[in-house]
Amino acid sequence: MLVSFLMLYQDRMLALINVFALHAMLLGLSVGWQAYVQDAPQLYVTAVIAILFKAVIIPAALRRMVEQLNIHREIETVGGIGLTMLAGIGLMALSTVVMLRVTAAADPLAREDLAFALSIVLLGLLMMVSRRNAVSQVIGFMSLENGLVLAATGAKGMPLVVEISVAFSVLIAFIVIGIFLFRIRERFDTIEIGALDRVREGRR
Amino acid sequence: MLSVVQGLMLSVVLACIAVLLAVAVLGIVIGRRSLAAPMIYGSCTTIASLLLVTAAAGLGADPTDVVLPLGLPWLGAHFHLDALSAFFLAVVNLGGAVASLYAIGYARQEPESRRVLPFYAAFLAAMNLVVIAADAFSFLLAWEFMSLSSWGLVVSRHRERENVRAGHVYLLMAAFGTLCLLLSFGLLAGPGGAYVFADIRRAHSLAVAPLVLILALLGAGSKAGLVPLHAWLPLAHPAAPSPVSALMSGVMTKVAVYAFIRIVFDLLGPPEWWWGVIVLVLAGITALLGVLQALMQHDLKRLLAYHTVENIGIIFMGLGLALAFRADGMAIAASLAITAALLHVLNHSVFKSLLFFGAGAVLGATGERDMEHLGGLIHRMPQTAFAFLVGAAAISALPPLNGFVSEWLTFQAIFLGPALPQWGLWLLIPCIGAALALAAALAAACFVKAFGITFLGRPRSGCAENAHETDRFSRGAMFVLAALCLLLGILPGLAIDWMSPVISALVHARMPVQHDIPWLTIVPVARSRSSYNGLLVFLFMVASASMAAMAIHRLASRALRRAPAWDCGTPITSPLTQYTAGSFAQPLRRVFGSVVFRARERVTMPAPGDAGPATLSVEMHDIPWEVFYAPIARAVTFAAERLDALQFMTIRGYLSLVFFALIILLAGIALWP
Amino acid sequence: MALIRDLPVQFTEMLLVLAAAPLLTGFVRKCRAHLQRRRGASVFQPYRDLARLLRKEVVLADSASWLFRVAPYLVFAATWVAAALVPTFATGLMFSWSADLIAIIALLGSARFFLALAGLDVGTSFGGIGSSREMMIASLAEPAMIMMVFTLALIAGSTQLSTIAETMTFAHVGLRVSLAFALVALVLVAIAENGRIPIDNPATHLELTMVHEAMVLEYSGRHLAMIELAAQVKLLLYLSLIACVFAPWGLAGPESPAWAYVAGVGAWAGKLATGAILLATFETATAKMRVFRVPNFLGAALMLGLLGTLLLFVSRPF
Amino acid sequence: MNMLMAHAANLVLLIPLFAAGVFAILPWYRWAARLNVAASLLTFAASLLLLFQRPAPTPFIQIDDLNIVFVVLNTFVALTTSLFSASYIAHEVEIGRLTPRYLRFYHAMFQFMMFGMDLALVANNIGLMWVAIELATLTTILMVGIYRTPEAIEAAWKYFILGSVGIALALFGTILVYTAARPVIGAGLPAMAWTELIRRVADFDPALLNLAFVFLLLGYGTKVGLVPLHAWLPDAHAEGPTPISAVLSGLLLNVALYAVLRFKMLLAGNPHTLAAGPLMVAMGLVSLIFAALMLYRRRDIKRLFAYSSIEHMGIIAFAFGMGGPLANFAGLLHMTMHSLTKSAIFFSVGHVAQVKGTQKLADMGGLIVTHPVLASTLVISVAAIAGLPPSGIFMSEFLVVSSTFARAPLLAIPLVVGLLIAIGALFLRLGSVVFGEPRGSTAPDRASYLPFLAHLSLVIVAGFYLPTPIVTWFQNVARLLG
Repeated sequence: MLVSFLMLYQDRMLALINVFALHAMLLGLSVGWQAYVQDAPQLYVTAVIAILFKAVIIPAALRRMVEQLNIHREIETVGGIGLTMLAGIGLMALSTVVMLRVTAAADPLAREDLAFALSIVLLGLLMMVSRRNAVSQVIGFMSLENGLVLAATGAKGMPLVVEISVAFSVLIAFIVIGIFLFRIRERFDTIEIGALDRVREGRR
Repeated sequence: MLSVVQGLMLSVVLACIAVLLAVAVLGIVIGRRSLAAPMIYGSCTTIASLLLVTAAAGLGADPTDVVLPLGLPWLGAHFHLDALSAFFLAVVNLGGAVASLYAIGYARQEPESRRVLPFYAAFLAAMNLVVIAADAFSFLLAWEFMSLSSWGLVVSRHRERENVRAGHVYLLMAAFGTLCLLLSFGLLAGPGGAYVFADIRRAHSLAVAPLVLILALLGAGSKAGLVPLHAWLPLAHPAAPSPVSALMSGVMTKVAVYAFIRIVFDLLGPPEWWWGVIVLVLAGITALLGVLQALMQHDLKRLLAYHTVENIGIIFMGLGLALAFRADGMAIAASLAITAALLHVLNHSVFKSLLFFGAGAVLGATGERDMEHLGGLIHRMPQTAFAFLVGAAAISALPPLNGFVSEWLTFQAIFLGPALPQWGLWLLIPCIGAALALAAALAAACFVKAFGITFLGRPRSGCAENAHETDRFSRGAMFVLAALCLLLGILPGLAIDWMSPVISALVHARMPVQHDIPWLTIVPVARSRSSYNGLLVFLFMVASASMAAMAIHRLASRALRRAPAWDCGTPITSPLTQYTAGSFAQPLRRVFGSVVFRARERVTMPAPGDAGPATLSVEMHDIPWEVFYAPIARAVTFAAERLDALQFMTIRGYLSLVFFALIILLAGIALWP
Repeated sequence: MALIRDLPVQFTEMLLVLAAAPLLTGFVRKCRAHLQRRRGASVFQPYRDLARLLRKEVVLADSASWLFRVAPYLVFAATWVAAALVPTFATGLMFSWSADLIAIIALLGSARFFLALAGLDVGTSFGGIGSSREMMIASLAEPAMIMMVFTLALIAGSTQLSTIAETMTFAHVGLRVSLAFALVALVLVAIAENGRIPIDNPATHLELTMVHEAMVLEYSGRHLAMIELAAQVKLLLYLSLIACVFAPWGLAGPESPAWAYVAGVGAWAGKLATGAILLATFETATAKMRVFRVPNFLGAALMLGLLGTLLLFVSRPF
Repeated sequence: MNMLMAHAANLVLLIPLFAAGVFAILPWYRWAARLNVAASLLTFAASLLLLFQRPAPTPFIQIDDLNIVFVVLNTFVALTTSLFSASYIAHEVEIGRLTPRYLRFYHAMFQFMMFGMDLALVANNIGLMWVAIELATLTTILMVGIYRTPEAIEAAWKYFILGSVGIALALFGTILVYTAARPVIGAGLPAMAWTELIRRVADFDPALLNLAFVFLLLGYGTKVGLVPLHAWLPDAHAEGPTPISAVLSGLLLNVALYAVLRFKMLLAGNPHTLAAGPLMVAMGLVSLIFAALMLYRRRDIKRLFAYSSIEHMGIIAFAFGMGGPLANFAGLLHMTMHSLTKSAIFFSVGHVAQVKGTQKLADMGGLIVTHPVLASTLVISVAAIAGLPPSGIFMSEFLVVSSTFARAPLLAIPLVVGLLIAIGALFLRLGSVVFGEPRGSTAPDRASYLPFLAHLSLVIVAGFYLPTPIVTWFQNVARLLG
């Protein structure tokens, strides 16, 4: 939760990646806890996947990439950091309000869980929107997806969680590959998405 | 026995339509062959004349119904042949038969023949379908199919850019009209979706009737060419091949009139008196603007197209009066008005087809549509000239031809106006009368110009110099129509009696029986009130003219000497010194143009001693276009420009769109009680 | 029985019209001459002109077509038939019900139509000027006329001239503003239609302001005679039209005895004479106006007609 | 035979999967195209079997009136598309835009995508459905990017990012639905099975359902291409190989729409939830008018028709949003007709682009002179898509407009306006392509007309004649949709 705020706050690429690793780690732990609480063994798998894949491999990959592309420089955000933070707080408020209104009936634990999840999702989205840089967007997306996994595990006894999380990991993998794809094609010296628009139709 | 035949009639009609569609397919298949055109047009002629006979016979018969398992699945396609349908079926196929006959000859000069053939047959079939369709779906299906096939004909000469543009405007207006009709049917049918006309009739008592009227007026009017919905008409009609222009102007607009009558008089319950006001005002404007625009044209076919607009105005005058009378329960007067309208429908389809054939013949002989390059054709194509003259006299409402009869009846209906109780109508109807009179007079002027500049005088260009008489099929078609003009002019009583079932079905009254009045006079209401006898007038004129001629040739000198034109002793031989279409119309442009077209004339004289020519430049504005169409076009382009920016956003931009959509919806959830 | 009596009456009427028309023109000219302190030609001069024209050969322009040669007869026939439909000295004539006032207007219209075409036929600029102006004038005059008809039809409840005349005579129409309007409108139209001053000058030639004469410029011999005669008949027609509508006294009815007809003829002659004198005075008093002031002139007529009808509507007893 | 019947559903899934595997392994590519066609044919046959006998719903698979419509349509269009792509891709290989390797990859992916879609359709489990849709998405993404040109990659990337965000939102919605269902049905698979959900929905927590629907609408709505979630659609259509554009427009959008419909039904089942209808109506109208306006400025022929797809999705969403037997019927009909027509259009457009060697509208012209057959088919199909008779779309639009106007006139007006604008734009562009002086190359086309002739004839016949069984079937579904 706070960690995702930290992510919003981060302005250096590597630091951002580290924070994301932390985030994923926390997620894995929470999932593990959930697994313990619901004593649902398959959730352990999810937890392990989360920790291994998101907390270790992908951050490593990203780091390598960042170094290769040497874009340690500042991450230019759209609005200033402060603005983004404000927006984030607003989103938090919104999500909690919605959740509290909605899940009046549900049990407190699930409710907390969902509220967290929703806000993380929103924050991730906000991050994707507010960052100009592809890597940071990817990270935003992954944090969003962390939120989803959190929600999924939060919902007691939800089947297919493993499958879904696996599927999602595939998605992530694709994204990373996609970024590598961009790197491979020297046409774009930077992977800023804005650069892609020059090849758009109407721009002839 | 008779009843059996009557029962069969609708089936015959449907069979004929099926055959027409088959012919259309055939046209696709054998379109490239040299024999294709005569074959297909020939078969169209025969089928159409068969339909014509059926319809003419079936006019008096009892209504018959057929339901085919087509169209909307749970309804099926309903077809219904009552007097009204039969009448318009007759009009459609009269035009269709003659046009096909004309086309047999015309096809030789048609370069894109295989693009015309399939659409032509399909077009005929569609128009026939429209008039017998008896449920909203099949009606609109046929209606839109009619537009589509005629669109195909308009763009058949697709190499000229303006043809394609004309086609585009036409198709848009057609779609607009269809959607309007669709909406009106939606209202008539109600949420339950009772699309069958019979059910709609039963339902009646609509709160939304005025809305339906407006929509029907928009829908049918956009096809018929009511101002300001006429914009496509002068573009599309000239663009099509001549027989098709004749069909579109002479017949398709009538199908639109049919749609209006069917919806407003038949499906829609009892009218209010002010409905008549709306229709009349539109009709008056249409008639006047149409004829004035026509006066300003130099393109023969476009001029004719604008005259179609004018005549549609006259027809709708009759309909509007009928509405008003009917609303006030004056059945007899209503019957008179609607008879006038229907008679004019018939007449206009006759002489307008004739005129378009003539224009087509001129076009074929000279390759010119612009009058300024024509002239003196009466010497080279005398028969065409004669036929065209008859048509011109008829459309200018000169007795004893048919155009006069229907306009005379319209006048009679107008003279009955004072009996109406509403003062609004008192003030309006005289103005309508004035508009009608003005339109008639201007039409005469316009056709003096059209005929005089095209056929009379000396040739203004080489192509007019060595023109040649057109082929015999075309001439045959034209003479048939010319004869009809005369017959309908001198024996209108028979026509009126023939169509009386339609009238009585629509307004539950009819004009007094005509055929037993001595000397075939027609008497709208009462003998003492007014009467007209085309036959006698005709005989009179023939008699006195020939008497005078004979007397003179007997008693006075018969000598005759050819000499160069005198022209006040200063003859200039160059044909360019003749009056042109533009100069002929100039006085009228001075009179009306300044108001109607915001026309401005600018004369620049060379300085004294300067040998340069003086120039006269005229600028005119097409007000309806500038007021109604241009702004819409501008608005759409503007919106498109603005929205186009969305094409070029970054992925982040799109994401933020998604994001905000989500936020908004969530907020909605949060605030939703 | 009726037929046996009506037929000769009708034919005498037609012949009478034909015979009287040149006389009327001659009379008008004579009056003008007197008013202008000239002696002027004899009243019978028009007859002599016609006779001379008829005797002369026709000189036909090379570019003239068959229409050019047929037109005069058509014009004459149309005008004559129209004249035959006007109750000059007796109402309820045999053919009077075969066409009403509108038909008469339309007949004159067709005469004009063919004349204008003939003007264009030879392909000279003068002919063009003539016909284009003629049509311009007509396109304004006809509606004015129709409006006048509208007024009458509202009062008399009919567009049938005989009926109108009878109503005017016997029914107590009384004086009405709208009637006055109609009268003025009719007079204006009559002046315009017959090409009299101030619209047009029948006595001029070689002048760009001419209208009617410009159209018939190329005509000669018998054709010209036909057209002249038609023009004279037209003048007569209008005068007697005005007379029978606004001064319907002395018209013989359908069943009236023979002496009534004689009286009717007498009355008719009287009316025509007065009409001619008035016309002559008016023409001498006014000057020819520019062609492009004609529309205002006729627009006034149209407005008057419309106003008359509207007034009628408003002043209607309910 | 019975066994065959019984396993028809599984066959529908297994055949594509197997075929995909085969293509993945097979070294020689010449046969790939034919095998592809054969596989699609088999799948279609299997789906036809489903018509006659429906297997009982299992926790994972279910066949009911609603999704069988989609399944049959899906497999049919897949069949024709595979036919089309056989000739199309072969041509691409000849001109060297693709290498044989990619060709194999293409066919494998094609079947794989089919598998995904079919699975999504027959899935009885919201989670499974989600996975399947994601699968289909990923494969299409790969296909869109297959040309490896910067534009293609960029389009694929855009599609990818937006698509995955959508997917993520959809997943969240799915989870929420499950959370709503769990207290009632109890943990475990049944709480994600459609059959169960529909039965018990009345007792779910409405507020939670609302929230879920918001997420689902946005998530799957991204796939449907509703404005403002449409951004990926035009590029993906324009830059991918034409068969894929056809499949995207013809099928993937339907699949996503199917998902939305399912959840709409779910919401309709619960009296206390907010009405899903108005939401869809609003989005439909926005999409319609927006897309119609966008049509005017297009310079790329495939983008043009991509936007027209958005427009029609708008109409369909509108129809379903209006609800009621007539409108729902119209919506279904419109969806079917649109899939057929639009894929037909893309078929002919594909050939046009190949013979002209470009997709720029400006560089084509006078097609009716150079390639009469292609031109006339193009005209016919555009007329059909514009809703001019005789075409099934005319019927559906007739029903939508008239029934709407009778119920809510104010809603019908923007609908009509949008339709008009769209017609204007389509024919403006069509005129510039088909008529006028010939521009661009006049190379003869070696196209196989079979696919789009089949589609067009179906569409046109449907314009004035619908066989009764189909009608009753659609009406059942319409009733199902409420």
